[in-house]
Amino acid sequence: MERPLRLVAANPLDRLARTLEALLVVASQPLSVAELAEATGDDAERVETALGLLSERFHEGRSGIVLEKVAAGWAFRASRDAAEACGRLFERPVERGLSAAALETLAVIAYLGPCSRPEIARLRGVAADSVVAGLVERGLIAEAGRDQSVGAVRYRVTPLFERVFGLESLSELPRLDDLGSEAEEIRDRLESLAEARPA
Amino acid sequence: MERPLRLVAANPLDRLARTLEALLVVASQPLSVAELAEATGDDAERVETALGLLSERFHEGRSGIVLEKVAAGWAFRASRDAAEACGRLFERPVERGLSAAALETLAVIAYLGPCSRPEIARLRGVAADSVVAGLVERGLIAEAGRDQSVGAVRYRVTPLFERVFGLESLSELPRLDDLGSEAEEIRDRLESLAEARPA
Amino acid sequence: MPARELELDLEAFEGPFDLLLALVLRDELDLAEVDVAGVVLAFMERLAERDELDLDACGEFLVLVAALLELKARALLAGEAADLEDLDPAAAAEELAQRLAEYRRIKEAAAWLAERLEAERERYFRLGPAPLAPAPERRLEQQDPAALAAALRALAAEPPALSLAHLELRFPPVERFLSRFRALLLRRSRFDFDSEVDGMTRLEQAVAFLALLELRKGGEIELSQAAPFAPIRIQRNAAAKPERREAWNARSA
Repeated sequence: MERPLRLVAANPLDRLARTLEALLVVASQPLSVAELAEATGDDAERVETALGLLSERFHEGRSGIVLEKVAAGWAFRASRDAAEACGRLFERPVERGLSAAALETLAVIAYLGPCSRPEIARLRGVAADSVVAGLVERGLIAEAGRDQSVGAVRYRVTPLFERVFGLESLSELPRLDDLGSEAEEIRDRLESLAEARPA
Repeated sequence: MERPLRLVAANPLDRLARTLEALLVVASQPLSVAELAEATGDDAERVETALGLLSERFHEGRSGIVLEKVAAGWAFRASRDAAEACGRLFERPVERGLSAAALETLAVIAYLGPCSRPEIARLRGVAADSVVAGLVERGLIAEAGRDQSVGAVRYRVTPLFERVFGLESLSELPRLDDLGSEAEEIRDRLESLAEARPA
Repeated sequence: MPARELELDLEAFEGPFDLLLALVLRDELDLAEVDVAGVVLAFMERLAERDELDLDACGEFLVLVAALLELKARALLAGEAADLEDLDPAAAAEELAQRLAEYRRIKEAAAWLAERLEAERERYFRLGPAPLAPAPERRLEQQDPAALAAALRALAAEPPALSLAHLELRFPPVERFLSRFRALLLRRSRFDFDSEVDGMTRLEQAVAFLALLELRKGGEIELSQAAPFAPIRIQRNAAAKPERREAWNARSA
């Protein structure tokens, strides 16, 4: 058994297979034979042969990593044996709270009405892109058309937001009379503060 | 050779290793031993042993998929041999490198822990705003609450930072030499400067 | 155009004023070689090119030039709470040395990171979810709407932090000098700036000068100077009556 193993290691096809492994473990979407051939600088036929070798190695029942051919190309997935463990990995524990950045951003949108990222960034004094993206991903805010003047996408809070905060509607938000009775008044106040703050 | 292989396959540790493989190939960030233990329902010690087995198998030069310990967890990456092929298909997280200002800002945040833009500006002697925004956008730093006294947003480095720089944890950063002779040298220079100048 | 963008063409330095300050703070430029008077002249020349006096630009310039002078006097780089005026030269030198050493260390750390980044160039890993992985579901515990109100209230109450905070200067309010000069003008129709500010710190002198510009802008006084660096003469403008004006200080410039 030792001898053939060494031969395989020296075989350029095995080398190609290792490069393919590497590409597939970095990819965030399935890779086509054409893409793999281009990346490796090898021809499609040899790539197919190497993928055949890899399919043998990364095979259901034999390995936790399984090579799968789907419509868009080739990709690694977890073996079915590991389904239960994967389920536990992806089922995140219920989170207790939101980050300060997320809470501030939600508060701005909930109290002031639909806002664009530039507006949120100005009011908070920090870039809002990643926080907004995170809140969209969690379904707590959603797009609500575009700002009339600048054309930036605006965001509103979602029904999920209301459920999470136990509100029937936004009119049930705690009053902020000390800051202003109208959303406009609060917005003006935040804006003048934002201007005073060093950029 | 066939027999021992079958025995290994029947070994529960190998089974655990396969489950770990499966988890690692679908995870979107490094997984800690604790997370792996929880997902597999196995104990941490056995998980560590199985990870040891996998490290042997998924080793640079031996496999296109490499298992590495990084950012307080374990993760797969592509082997260095495949870097050229990867470069044709994927973007690096820090594709165009980082400016001197960005590296200094990262150094301040990585070494001093969460700090705000004014603090960074004080240490670097220049405003840090656009640099900080750029690093947030690249995902290398993230907001970490607000400063208690001034209310400025503070920033910390992210696990992506550790991963990009190949650090197991921030404690791997080299210890900066104590001021020692350098401070003295600067002081001497200042004093001679003062003497050279009239009043 | 803000004063910090003032283009300088000095013997030791060519470029915008704020870069000069940055280089000085980072010890990349020998302060002994910087001709502060040259900086002032460049600014005055630019002022002369304009018909109107840009008070904001003046304020900023004076603040920055005061910072430079303080630096040059080795009394700038004090700790957050230390009173600059109380620092003796030895303590100031110590402080400056500490601060420069601190910056050096940051530069070293940055250099280490740069090397590391270069060495890790060949490590590719997946960014984002795996192609065939299930989408993780994030669930959130019931939240208290009071937290939203508190977050907004905190944002609305946030005290404005100092700009130029890294220069760590304390600016006496211009208003103080405005009242002082107005009181003086009630008693005397003319006085000499230099003798009035004699004994003050450079910073106070700078802010006092700003107050003069403010009075001149309001037509309350006329300024004259026989030659560059000669004493500045202040003459009450007969047409104007001294009056109280809105408080204004260097920080709001």
